[in-house]
Amino acid sequence: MKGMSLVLAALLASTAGAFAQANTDVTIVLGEELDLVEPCMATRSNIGRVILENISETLTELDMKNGGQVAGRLAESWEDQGNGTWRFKLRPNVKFSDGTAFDAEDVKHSLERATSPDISCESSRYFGDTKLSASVVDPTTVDIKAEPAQPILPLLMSVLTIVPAETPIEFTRQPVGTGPYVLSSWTPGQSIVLDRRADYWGAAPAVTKATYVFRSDSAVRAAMVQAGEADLAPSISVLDATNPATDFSYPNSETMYLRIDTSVPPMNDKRVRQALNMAIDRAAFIGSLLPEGTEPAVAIVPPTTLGWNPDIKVPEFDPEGAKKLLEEAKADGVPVDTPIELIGRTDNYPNATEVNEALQAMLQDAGFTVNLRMLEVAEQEKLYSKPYLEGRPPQLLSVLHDNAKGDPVFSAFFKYHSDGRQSGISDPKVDDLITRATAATGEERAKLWSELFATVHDEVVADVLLFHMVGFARVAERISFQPTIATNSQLQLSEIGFKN
Amino acid sequence: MLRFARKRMLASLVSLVGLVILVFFLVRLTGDPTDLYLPIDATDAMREQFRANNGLNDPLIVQFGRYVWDLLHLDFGDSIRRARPAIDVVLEAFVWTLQLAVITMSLVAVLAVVLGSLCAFWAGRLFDRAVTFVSLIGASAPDFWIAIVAIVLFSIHLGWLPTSGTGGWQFWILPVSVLFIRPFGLIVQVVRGSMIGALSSPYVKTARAKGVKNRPIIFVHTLRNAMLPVVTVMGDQAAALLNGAVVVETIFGFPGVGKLMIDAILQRDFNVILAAIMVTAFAIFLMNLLIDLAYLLLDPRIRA
Amino acid sequence: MAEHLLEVRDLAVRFHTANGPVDAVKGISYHLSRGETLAVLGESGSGKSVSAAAIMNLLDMPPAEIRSGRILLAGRDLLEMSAEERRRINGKTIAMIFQDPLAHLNPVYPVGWQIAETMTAHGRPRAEADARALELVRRVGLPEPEAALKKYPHQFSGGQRQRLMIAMALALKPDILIADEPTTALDVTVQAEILKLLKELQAETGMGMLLITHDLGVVADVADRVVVMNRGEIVEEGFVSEVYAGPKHPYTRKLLDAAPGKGAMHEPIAAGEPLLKVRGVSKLYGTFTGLHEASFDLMAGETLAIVGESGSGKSTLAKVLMRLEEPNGGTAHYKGRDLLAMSPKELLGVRREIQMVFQDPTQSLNPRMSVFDLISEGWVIHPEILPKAKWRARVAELLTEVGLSPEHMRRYPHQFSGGQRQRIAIARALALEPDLIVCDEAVSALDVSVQAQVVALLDKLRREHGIAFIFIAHDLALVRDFADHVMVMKSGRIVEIGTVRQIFTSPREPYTRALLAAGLEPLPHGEAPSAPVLAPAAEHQVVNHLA
Amino acid sequence: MTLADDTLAPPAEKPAALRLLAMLRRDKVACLAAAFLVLVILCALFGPMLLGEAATKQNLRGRNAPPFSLEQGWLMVLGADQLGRSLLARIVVAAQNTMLVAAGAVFFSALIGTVLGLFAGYGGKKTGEAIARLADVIMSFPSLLLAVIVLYVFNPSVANLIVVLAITRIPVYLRTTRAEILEVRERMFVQAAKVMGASHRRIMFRHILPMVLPTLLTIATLDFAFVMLAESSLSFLGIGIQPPEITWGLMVAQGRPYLNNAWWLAFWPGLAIILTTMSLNLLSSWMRIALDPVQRWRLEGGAKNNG
Repeated sequence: MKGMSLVLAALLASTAGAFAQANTDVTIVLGEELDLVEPCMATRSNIGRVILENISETLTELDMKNGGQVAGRLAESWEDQGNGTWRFKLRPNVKFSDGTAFDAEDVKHSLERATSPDISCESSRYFGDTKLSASVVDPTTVDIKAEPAQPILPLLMSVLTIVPAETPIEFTRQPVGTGPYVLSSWTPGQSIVLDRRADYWGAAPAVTKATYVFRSDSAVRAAMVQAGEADLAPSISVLDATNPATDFSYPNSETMYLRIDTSVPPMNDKRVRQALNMAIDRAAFIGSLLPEGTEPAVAIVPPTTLGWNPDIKVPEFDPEGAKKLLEEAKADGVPVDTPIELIGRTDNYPNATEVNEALQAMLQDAGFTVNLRMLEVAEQEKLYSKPYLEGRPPQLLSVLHDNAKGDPVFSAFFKYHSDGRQSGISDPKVDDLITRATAATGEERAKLWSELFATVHDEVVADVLLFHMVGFARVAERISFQPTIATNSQLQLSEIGFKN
Repeated sequence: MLRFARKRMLASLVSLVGLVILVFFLVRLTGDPTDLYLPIDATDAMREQFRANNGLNDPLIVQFGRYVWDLLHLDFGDSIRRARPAIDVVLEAFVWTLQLAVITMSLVAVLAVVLGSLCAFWAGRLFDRAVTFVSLIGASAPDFWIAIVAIVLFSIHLGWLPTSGTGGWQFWILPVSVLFIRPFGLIVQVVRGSMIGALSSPYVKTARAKGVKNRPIIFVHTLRNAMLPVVTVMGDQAAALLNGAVVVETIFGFPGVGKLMIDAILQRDFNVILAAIMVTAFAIFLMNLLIDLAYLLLDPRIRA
Repeated sequence: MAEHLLEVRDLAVRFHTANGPVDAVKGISYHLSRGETLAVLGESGSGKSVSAAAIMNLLDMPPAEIRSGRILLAGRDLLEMSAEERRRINGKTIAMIFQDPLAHLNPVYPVGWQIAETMTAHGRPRAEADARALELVRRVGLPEPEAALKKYPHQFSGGQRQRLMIAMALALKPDILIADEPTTALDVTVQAEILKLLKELQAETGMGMLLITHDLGVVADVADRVVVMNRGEIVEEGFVSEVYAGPKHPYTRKLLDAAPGKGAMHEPIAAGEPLLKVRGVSKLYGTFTGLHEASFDLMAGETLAIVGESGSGKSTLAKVLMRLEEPNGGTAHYKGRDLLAMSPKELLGVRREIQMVFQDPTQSLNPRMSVFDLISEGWVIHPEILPKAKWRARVAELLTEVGLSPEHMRRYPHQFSGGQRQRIAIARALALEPDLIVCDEAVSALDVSVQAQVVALLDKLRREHGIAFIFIAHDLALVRDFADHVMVMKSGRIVEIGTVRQIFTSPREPYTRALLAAGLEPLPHGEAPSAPVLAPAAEHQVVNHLA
Repeated sequence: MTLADDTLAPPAEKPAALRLLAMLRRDKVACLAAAFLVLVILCALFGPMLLGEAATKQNLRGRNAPPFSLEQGWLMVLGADQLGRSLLARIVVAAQNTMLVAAGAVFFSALIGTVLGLFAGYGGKKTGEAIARLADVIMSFPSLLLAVIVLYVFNPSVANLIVVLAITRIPVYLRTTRAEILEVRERMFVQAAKVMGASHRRIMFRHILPMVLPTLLTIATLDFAFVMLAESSLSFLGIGIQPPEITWGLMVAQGRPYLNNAWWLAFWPGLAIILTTMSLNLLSSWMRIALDPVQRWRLEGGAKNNG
């Protein structure tokens, strides 16, 4: 038996060389395959992780290492011209991977392409109802005008990927960008290979070649790094993060909360919503079902976001208090005994089912009647967004919200404005705050957002905010890579170094 | 024989048409791809635009008419997700599934037939009991469970095999082994049962009276007679594999049609679902035809 | 050592069954010499085939167990040899042919290959084996031998298949040929040819032949010596002529007495209005004529025997009359109404008046119904016959009438012997109080002595209840004691129809004469019988109806 | 004449059920299998009543407690799951849903498949062809798609899961029944019934169906195992039954990510599935022999092996 296994091992070892690689090549294993390599879809995390800032660059980028400041990338500087127009000075001597030079025309075309009704580009979602138009001033200067005026236009430019002016307005399978890497092969379902460019405008990154492979099972991804088949698994389940030497946690910009539809009794009663908040022992989750590093949330956006309000307190765990509130409400005729549906999403995050089961148990301990339903993504989506179904029972949607963009504008309207698609409240003060904050700039903007968060959390009690989530990355010992809050949506190969 | 094949193909075509109609309307009951395709904070205008671009605003019957019209021009539509012809996406994946199915079923066929026949010959003896026991355990364990344990054991602890993915022959060992277990367990039992029956046939007596050795009695005289039910079951199992070994493909990162199908279903990528179903259904019909031809080949009495 | 080719000494075999051990063979001894034909004669269950199976190492052990004895082949005990040694003997020194050659030939291989295999299994080169196979096929008298080699068993007729079996067995010129019921299930004329072939081949090769049969006629025709077996024991042995002339054991005597064709012939009852009037009934299967323009009359209370070989259309006629198959033309007026033109509803009423007893009771009785359920089923369908309260009593009565006991009603068919099962089938038919019973080869599958009992029962029922019978058989002798009229059929046509006396004493048609001639006499030629035998008789079983 | 007619009439047999029991006692393996199945059935019947409370009692601080320790009481002898619930209690309670899904799916697929098969086999050629085509369509309709459709349009409940699994298994019964009936309907006793004037319905249900039932029973037992595994796979893919309902399949799927650090989460329910399916398989192959008079001797004791 032993002899046989030796022979087998030798046989396999002889072929194992095939997947050992040159020192500066890396293999990255991702959970979700790319269905497209289209630059204007790079805001979708599965695509962005591969191509954003690796193949396609943007005018600006969020610098997470420095507290989430907007920094220039293809733009060297920008200024507000007033009247909603911003002028961007572009970086000179930048070449696309097809050899053509980068200039203002490319920016104009990229913007038009991304907002064209002829293709469904996702990045345009960040522009909302704002109409953007670009005009070329000179080859290195471009004016971008927003109607209505958009105070955070430079931040918005961090989602606009720049493609050559020749790119047709249809989804491309051969993305051309100004980034340090070029797509050299794409075998759908199996792998994508990026090669380092020689004529990149910036400093050459250490990684010469990156191969992306896709495994939907977290255990397999973790195993691949452990077995040396891959160097980096940017996202593994906490359950597989068993080796402190290779597994790093990072805040992944997702916030877990229970969305309440406040128009349905008994949820229309603030005491009931407060009771919901008090019934949950947030601390009990951390380090058990959810990994260490998970933070109790008081806002729907992560702490690195503009206007984060440190004064808001996490609701106290107080099941007795919750019971008392419920009794009070009951005495006032609020139908607190109505069964509430807690609606979770299968595989939303590791342990999603267990977390929801635990939430259910805690709510029930505080005197609520809660039925748990775990739904598939599309089914939950149907309940999550307006128009809500007629005659719905009181529902708590257990969902994640992701905002890595550093400004609450990408969340506030949708989640809290009366007209927001996923909003469960309708409050004139909140609506007013959102409108004003969206139009404001600088200190004023931050102040307004802070006020909004406090109002939503303490006055309105709009929802049950739970946790800022963390993700885990498994990093092979031979490379150095520090995952950040941005890792979920982009993974710059230039940030990967080698230890020897 | 040709007439038989033609008749069968015609009947299969009817089934195929029925299948397409059924699937076309049923999948549209499961929701709108717009909600899944567009981000959750997409504006209503974007949603409207997307629907219009993909013809989702038309009445169902119009959409169906358009689909059928395109189909008649061999256009299976584009994948919403992948922005390329659905049939290309499906065929790429199908090649992998086909390889996986063919390799697995060939191994199953050979091993199950040999071991099952020997079990029947030695019915009740230790060999029979051991093979039955092992094949039963294998066939009763959830396959994803076996798959993960196999990866942990062979790839991580022993380091013999790659965990997953595609490439040289060693990449095939784990997925094929995991896929192999269940059909093998079943078919071994079918072969065994059928062979036990056939071994008590009068013609076996004749062969023994002629002085034929045991091996040809089992593998020449009896086996061919016992193969009819076995071929039927094998066909069913192969059909299941062709429909996509979802679990194995998911875990081992095999870009097969099962994984594609589940992704397409979850994303409501209707054209991919339809194309995948048509391709696999066609393959299954073709295989059923081959099975019927195998009957003819195996048993001259049916040829009349 | 006495120079017997083969000697069985004190052989005892036990089978372990669901109901405890059964001693199939209880210490029997016999021997066979070169050039000799020894017949082992016995009815089903007598254990006659067990010793042959032991010789060929064909017993499944378990459930079989050889308790004692020796089987000496040229002095060496087969039972002490290794399996491999015995394999080398099988086919080469001792060969065997079986009853029902269709089942005993492998259906999926060409017969040429199967014949050659006898030789290749014993190390002969392929080419030589093929050449010899051709020679053998020619020798056993198959038409177009070259083409025949490439054909499959199902493409031959029953007689041809038995010839193929013989060719296969004789490929290596064995010293001993064991023939287990070699002609059972074959038509009389074919049987005669096969036996003739075996005799010729024996003369050519000088082999010893062990013939296992239940058929007195076959024994009389081919065997030199006979051992008579009953319940696992040899009750009598000796030269055929001696045993037949002076049976010593009571069992042998009963066996010989049971042979049909010895009683008085019926005289038809005076004519009246016929119960059934059949005119011009035809049935086509595609282009094949199953039945051509059959016409005859049947009087109430009369027995009409329809006799013919396989494919003669006799069963087709029965099926058409029972409306199990739709005819292509003709009328059949039963009590003045045309059976063949009735609506399903009218038919339901007539169904109870015309009943049928099938050839094989094993198959015609639903194995999952108890005897009570089987017999009372007719009353479920025709509730007007008997109120439910009286069913139990009536079933008991019917069982008694057919010679079974009332407590049998709770049992299931497989717990009965073949004869008993046929009695149940008859009771089932009687339950509906029919005026006409069609018996399709109803006794062909039964042992001789049982045949006689069942025929006697039917005759009694006819006398007591005035039931008319259509009695289909391929066996002329059987019909002789029972029928009023006889109708001879061949290839779907009626050859001859007449009273039983006229057919047996002065047959007009050559085919009728041929049939009578082909029947084997149960007694050796030229010997004086102990019981009066007036007419040639033939009897054998047909298990498979090959129409 | 008292000749050979009665020679082979066997002695009256013991009642069938008793005889089966006696044979079962003799076959140790089959006996064990039967005993285990009885245990599972008892769990399914009374489990939720007795241990329903214990199965849902969470204890986040005692999560993933290892097995074989009696410190936390006998309920924790198999360890605790990811929410600190007793695995033993959960397995016992989950037996009900597991059996319900499997039995329900098998029962309905067998029922519908058999009835369709009866019509296909006994009815006219056209009906037969049409039903065969239907079977083709069902066979090439991916069960996953069906699962998503049903579970989306309705809810992922036990009842709907039964519907999904039942539909996907219909063709097995349909095809088997049809093939068997094509053979059985030519049997002599069917003709005998026709001659007596039996209606089609009577022939179909009184004469033909009982002949096909043993085969169908065997398939059903095997399918039972298949359905349990299919249910588990659906859970693995996230489209099976959803908590707070529990089945063994769901438990295995949920415990799978813990294989590395808490193997018992997936192991015990997996073992329950394996043991149940194995018991069913063993019992079904035993039954196939026990019910077949030709093979039955293999189970009757006493025979020595003479090789």
